[in-house]
Amino acid sequence: MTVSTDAPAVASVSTPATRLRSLGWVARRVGGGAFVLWAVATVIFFALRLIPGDPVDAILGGPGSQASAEAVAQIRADYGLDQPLIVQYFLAMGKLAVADFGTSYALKVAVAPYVLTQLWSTLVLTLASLVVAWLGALGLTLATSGRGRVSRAVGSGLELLAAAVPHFWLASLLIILLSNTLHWLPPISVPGPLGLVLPVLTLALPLTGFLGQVMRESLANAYEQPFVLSARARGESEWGVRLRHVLRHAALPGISLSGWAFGSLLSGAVVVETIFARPGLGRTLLSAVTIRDIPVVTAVALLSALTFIIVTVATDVVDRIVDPRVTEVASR
Amino acid sequence: TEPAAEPVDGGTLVYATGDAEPGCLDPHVGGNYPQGLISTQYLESLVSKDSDGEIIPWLATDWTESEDGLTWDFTLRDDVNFTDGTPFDAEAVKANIEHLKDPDTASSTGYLAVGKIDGIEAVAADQVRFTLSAPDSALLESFSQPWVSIQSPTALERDQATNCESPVGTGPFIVTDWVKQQSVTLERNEDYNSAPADAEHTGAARLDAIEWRFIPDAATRYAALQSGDVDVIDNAQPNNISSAADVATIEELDAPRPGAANRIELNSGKAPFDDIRVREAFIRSVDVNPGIDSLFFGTAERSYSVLSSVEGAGISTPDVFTTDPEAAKTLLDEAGWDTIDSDGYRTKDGERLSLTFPISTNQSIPAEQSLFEQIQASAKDVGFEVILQPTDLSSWYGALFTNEYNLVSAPYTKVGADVLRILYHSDSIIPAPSGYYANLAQLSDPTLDALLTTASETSDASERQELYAEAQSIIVDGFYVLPLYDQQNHYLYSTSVEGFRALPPVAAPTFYDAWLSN
Amino acid sequence: MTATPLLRVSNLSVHFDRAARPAVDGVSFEVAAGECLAIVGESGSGKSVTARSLLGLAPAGAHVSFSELSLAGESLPAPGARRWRSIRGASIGLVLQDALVSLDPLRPVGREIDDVLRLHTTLSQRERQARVLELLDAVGIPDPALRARQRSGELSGGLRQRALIAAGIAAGPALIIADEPTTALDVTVQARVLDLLSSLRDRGTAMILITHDLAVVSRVADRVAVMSEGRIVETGETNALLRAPTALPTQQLLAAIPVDVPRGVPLTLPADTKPDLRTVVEASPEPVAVAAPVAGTVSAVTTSNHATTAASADSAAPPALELRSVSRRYPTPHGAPIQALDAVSLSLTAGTTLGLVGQSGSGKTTIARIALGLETADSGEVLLAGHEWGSLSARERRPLRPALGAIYQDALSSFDPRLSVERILNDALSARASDTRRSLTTTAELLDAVGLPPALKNRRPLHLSGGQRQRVAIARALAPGPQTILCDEPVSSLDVSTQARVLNLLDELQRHLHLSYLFISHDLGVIRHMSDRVAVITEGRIVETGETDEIFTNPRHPYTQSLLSALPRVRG
Amino acid sequence: MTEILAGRLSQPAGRAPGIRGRYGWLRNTGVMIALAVLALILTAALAPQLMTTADPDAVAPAEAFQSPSAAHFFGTDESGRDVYTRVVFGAGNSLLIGTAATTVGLGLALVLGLLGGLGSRLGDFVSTRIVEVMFALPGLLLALVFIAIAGPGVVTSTVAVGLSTAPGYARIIRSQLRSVRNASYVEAATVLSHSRARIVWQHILPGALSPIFVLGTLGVGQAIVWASSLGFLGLGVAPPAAEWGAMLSSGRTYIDVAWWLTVFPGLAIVATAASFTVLGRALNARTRQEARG
Ligand SMILES: Nc1ncnc2c1ncn2[C@@H]1O[C@H](COP(=O)(O)OP(=O)(O)OP(=O)(O)O)[C@@H](O)[C@H]1O
Ligand SMILES: Nc1ncnc2c1ncn2[C@@H]1O[C@H](COP(=O)(O)OP(=O)(O)OP(=O)(O)O)[C@@H](O)[C@H]1O
Ligand SMILES: [Mg+2]
Ligand SMILES: [Mg+2]
Ligand code: NI
Repeated sequence: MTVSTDAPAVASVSTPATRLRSLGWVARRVGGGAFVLWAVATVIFFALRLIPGDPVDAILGGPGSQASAEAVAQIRADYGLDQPLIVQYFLAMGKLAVADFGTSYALKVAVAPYVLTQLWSTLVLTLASLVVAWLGALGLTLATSGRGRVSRAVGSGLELLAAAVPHFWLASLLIILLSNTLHWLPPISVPGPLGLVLPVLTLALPLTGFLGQVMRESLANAYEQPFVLSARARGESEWGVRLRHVLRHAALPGISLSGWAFGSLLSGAVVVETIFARPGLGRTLLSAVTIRDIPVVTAVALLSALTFIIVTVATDVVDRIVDPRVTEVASR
Repeated sequence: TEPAAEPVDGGTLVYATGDAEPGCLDPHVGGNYPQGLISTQYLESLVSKDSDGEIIPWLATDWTESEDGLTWDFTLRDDVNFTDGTPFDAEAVKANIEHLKDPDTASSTGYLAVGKIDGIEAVAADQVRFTLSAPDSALLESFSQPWVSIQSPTALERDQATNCESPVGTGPFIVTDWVKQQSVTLERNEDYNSAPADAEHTGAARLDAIEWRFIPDAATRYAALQSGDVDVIDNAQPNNISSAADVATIEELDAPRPGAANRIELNSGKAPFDDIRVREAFIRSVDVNPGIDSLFFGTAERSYSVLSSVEGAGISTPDVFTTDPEAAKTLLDEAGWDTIDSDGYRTKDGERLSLTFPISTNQSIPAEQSLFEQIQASAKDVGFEVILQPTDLSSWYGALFTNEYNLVSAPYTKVGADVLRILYHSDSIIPAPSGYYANLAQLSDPTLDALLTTASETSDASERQELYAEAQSIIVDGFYVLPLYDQQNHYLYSTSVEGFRALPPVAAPTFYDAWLSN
Repeated sequence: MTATPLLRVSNLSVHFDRAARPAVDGVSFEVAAGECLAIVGESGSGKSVTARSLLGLAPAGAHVSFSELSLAGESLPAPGARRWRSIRGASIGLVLQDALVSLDPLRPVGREIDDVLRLHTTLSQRERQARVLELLDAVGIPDPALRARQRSGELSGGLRQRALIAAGIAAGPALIIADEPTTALDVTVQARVLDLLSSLRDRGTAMILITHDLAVVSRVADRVAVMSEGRIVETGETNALLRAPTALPTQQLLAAIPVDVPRGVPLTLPADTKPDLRTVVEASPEPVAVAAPVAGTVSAVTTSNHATTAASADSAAPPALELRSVSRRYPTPHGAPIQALDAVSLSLTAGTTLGLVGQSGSGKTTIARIALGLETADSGEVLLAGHEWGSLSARERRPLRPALGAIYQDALSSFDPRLSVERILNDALSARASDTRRSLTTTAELLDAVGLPPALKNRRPLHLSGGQRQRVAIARALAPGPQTILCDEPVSSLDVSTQARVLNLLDELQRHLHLSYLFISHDLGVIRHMSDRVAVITEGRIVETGETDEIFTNPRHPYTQSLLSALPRVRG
Repeated sequence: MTEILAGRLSQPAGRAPGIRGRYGWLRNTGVMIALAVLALILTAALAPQLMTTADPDAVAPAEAFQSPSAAHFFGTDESGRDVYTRVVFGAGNSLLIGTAATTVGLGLALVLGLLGGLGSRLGDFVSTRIVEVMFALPGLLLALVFIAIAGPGVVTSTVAVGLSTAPGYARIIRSQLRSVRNASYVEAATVLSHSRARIVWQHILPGALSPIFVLGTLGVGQAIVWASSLGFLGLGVAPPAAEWGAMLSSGRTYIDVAWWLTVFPGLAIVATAASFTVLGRALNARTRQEARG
């Protein structure tokens, strides 16, 4: 078996070539992101026109309104809803291209600032959940990954259950336990960090289960790698092995999955925001879809797509920092 | 509640509503119940109702109707200012009615209420005259509704988005902040002096402020009341009300909404309910009483009337709605639905006796949905296949507009028995331009039409009463509706809240008299 | 050696939970300071398990027992004891067998070495940093400052191995255990690593060197212990033992080394099951071309119209495979493309073996891939039996493919893991048959031809030993009845005795089936043993071609000379 | 969430601890329990009559909200229906939604994955973009919009859940195909003069698609949990059909008066999802074990 040369291996120093490469990478990501946004906007535009229900209802105070004929005609003209679909499409895309999201049908306010404030609230929720889920998974795996069979079984059992619990049920159980019975936490989102605890727990626990499962597996794999033996042969302590070597390897798949996990958190946010009466994109989306408030749905879809893209890029970057091998593979 | 002690001023009350968050705080725009609930805190109407259902003065002190019923003169209070300083006067009233009628406002409820008003004239600063296209016996009731409340004309001049955010009225509270999806902050109007005649005190409200929170999930709402994070909740669920009965610190206020009772409409516009025998068979086949008892934990009373129990004109006819599955089967046999397929459903000419029942998950509470499931089960015993379709609000309306339903339950809140005209006059089958129509039973009966029109133009109370009684008997005897119970409107509130009541016209809460004891 | 023993091991046994026999069975030995004890033995004889037991790091599921285990007179702690931490790395340094994966790929190598210093010295961070660079320099790593910051993935195997050694010696342990420290390396790199180890020993460090390569042993070890099936079967001074081995396993080990065993002479093996080709050939429906033996004793049974001999290869007949001035570059993300092949010309005479030797990355595999039509040359021509081949389209190539077989370096990954041996061979048999020759037409015949028992046909490749896998690979290559087989490092992943068996098999098959081989290896001994002619390649260029003996006795190109001088030989 | 676990399929395998021999993977307490649970659930789904004699839809308002007893193991619900019977009958619906949704997701993913993994550069480009876009749309939004278009119901929520899981599967299938496509054994088959079609059919597809079964197993549990969330938002199956998600969300209303309405369907969901996960992971470990040799 032969694998080696003494030929100098490529140094990981920043040369003009590597910098150019990262620029190219950035450009590709930006281009790809723009494409995805355009596609999302297009899909949403046409999908929402397929939905039964007249957008005019949303504008006229919700479905079931008994507006006059003049009012209806007026609104159609005002919002360009009397134009052919394809014209509407290009008009809409033209506006979106310059980040003009229009006015909400139902709320009569400019969509962009409104949705942005909702985004902030959802970001706080989801990012906090991501962090908590991460810490929880790390803590659980590290604490139970030792030699004890029992603790390992308990750890993986907990993860398994956590990962299989529907959000809304978990929310009810948490409210009953932590709020109604123990009176520790408010059952609704109140200003300040206390109000964030239950929503974040609800969102984070199932994810903790998933990340934990993944990490436990990669942790077990990492333990079998020869470099662990080599670290032990150097006199490294058990915790030294765990923290200095194994942990990073265990975290890798978790990191690359974080982009996806974030996407699932956005979905979970719909349920959590509804239950805990938190403002946010999820609830906005749910009600906007219900009343066919097209500009809001479009904006939320685009915004969450954008966030998703950014988070994915961010996890890629973190991945590259933690694991330099990614760069090599990616550039091949 | 009995005020336990001297009322104290101050404090912020947290109110949690389960109704949808309004898109616009100005109830002229659109005009739905959630808007009515909140706008009662900062907007006022020309008249109100007392707990006996009598119209009482509010912003208007007096009114007269001309002999032909076509001209109405209102005398207005001359000492009231809007919270932006604009004086309340005849011009303000004129501006409001015009605002309602302006297509740009896109009003629907308020627009209907003032539909017969042709001309408005500011006769003097405190005198306004309305000229009607036809007599309207419901005019005063219409004016008592929050959707026809009076706003500052100066404020109405602003663009709609701004007015939606911060409408300006004469009410006891002022809208100061609105965090979307979260809450509206209402602060005390220090200069308030226009309490309705049935209020407990005069002058400014006792509370410093109200935080009006939107908590859509019923379980969370109740949990928040239990934990003390909120003081008052609306849309309390029957089981919560029942368990709250055992909680010393929580009290209940039951304030049924006016207008129509909750009922199931039988779409007579298409088969199989175009046959009165099938309609009767359906009504005979279901017994909703045990379900109402168990599902509503005794918080809802069975209604045998199309109208809400708060409507004096309502006629209760328990005899019409008796349950008799055997009679139902006979009726179906007579109507030709006499074969039974392998699934136990009746068929006629190879077609199954199938009923589509769209349910709006936004409007029907879980207990009601369960009740429909029970109806589905007992109708099945007779041979009806009831297909329940829970859908979101827009799709639900979609199903109605396209006539894809046989059964439907649609709440309708309006002050006064005139709601019958809206719900059962054949004119209401013609869809509004937006697609909406209120006559979901698709009841088309010239005799009924005539009765309802006459009633709406008759100002004599007892004569009107009789006309409405006759109209109701046509509706129930034709088996077009299955009344269930009053539109539920239960509030649960902490015992620390004193002096809280619902304002009679549409049973919206009012916190003008309320105060927090500690 | 008469020095007082530093390490004393007596009666060490290791038993695994499910294993039938102990992996290590009552092993005793001693090592003195400044002494190098080599432990040699076939793969699986228990060398690594012994080494790990000395550090209390026996694999999970191992039961270790001994009557004495002491270092400098003090007995070593029980497994799992905390005290191990101050011994591992500090008193005993272990350099693990798997250099390529024994460094954490996510951490800079400097940090890995620094760990040892951090754990076992009181140096400040600054001092440690300086020390790390010194150590890297000491093990002969150029540009230590840069290398210290790189991670193992960015280092070549040789560099990694040296970094690992640097970590092993960082805390100045009294004893170093090096487990196969050179197996993964090129001869030239191997030579440098061995020099490094020798110099350490010369400075007074005791050393246990584990290897299966006797040539390496003869170069550095003072004493040798030969292990077989978990037992030490023979111990002695290196020179004496290699010159006059007494135990059978030692003799076998020595005999299996191909170096200096002339072309055509089978490598001696104990009780080897040689394939009896006679029966195969007689049973086959078609006459088989059998080359006259170049040397040796295998008798030809039949001849066919195709028969030619390597010795008398008709110079008019076209070469089995010819490359004319073939070049290939690969683009790299780092800027300048790699010139993998630079105007390579080769000619493989039918019925002979052309050895292709060169260090890793020199382009050997690229040549094979181009010859196989898996890769297209940027320029140049490839001729197969005199026909144009390199420029054909994939479709045009298909009918010609059966004439060309291949054996790959990594046999395991060349098999579809889901298929049994039988299905693998059937799959190969169902390939479009060469119209000219095909002697082995059933799975049974193929297995027989490569000396595998028929019972093996139901196994999957994973459940075969390395040697068996390589035989299946050979059987598969034979199935379509090829004239030429490209062997890309067919034995480099095998231990010496298995290697010897496979080489003997290839040799016999060549003579019986009149095959031409392009034989790729980095192992000069193997090349010398197998090839009629040799081509030496470095950095994509063929620097020398010639008759094997000519090249080995009289290398002309400096690169060839350096290769040969680095080649370790068993002294004696 | 399946992707999380399944994503590891394409990674190099480590040693799967404690799994030896052909059926050795079965000999693991966790897997045994999971298999037992699934057997029970499968029985309930295929022959609910074996496990209960009552009618799941028979209402009896007078018997509403009875706590668990010998007559009603899991108590009765708001309409007096037997919760145990509904949980048993619900298995069929829930399992159907889970498997059908996973099938839909995998089917779509297969098309996209094959296009990306075996198709031309253009095909790969197109499928990668489609997958990216599907990924960028939050799953629930996709589901909501789809349900809004097609109207709620079993079929719709099944397809909606399937749709939102498809991009994850597609990515795995693509990378799996790509890695197998470049495997040396595929080159070895080329050298053996096999045709491209034969290589794809005999070597690439079976090698690359064997994880699909595992993916599916892992996915079913998650799809059930997912579908139940749609039920919570009022977009699930039509009543009176017993389905765990719908039972759970309607029972949530009565959580203060009848805990059993949520606990039992909830446990059923959790047990099923967890069992599928355990089984999927065991299968996964075995597949990887086999793939290694
Ligand atoms: N973790 C383990 N579990 C079970 N058996 C093992 C384990 N590690 C090693 N063995 C067995 O112990 C025996 C000795 O193995 P060892 O690794 O010491 O061989 P070696 O002489 O180092 O071989 P090589 O030259 O291939 O490295 C072998 O039969 C092997 O199968
Ligand atoms: N597909 C490829 N893309 C880029 N570079 C390649 C590719 N294949 C080979 N190379 C490069 O071409 C050169 C020759 O590689 P090749 O595999 O032929 O070497 P080799 O002599 O077979 O080495 P080894 O002994 O390690 O197998 C190396 O530098 C290698 O990195
Ligand atoms: Mg070894
Ligand atoms: Mg090679
Ligand atoms: Ni080698």
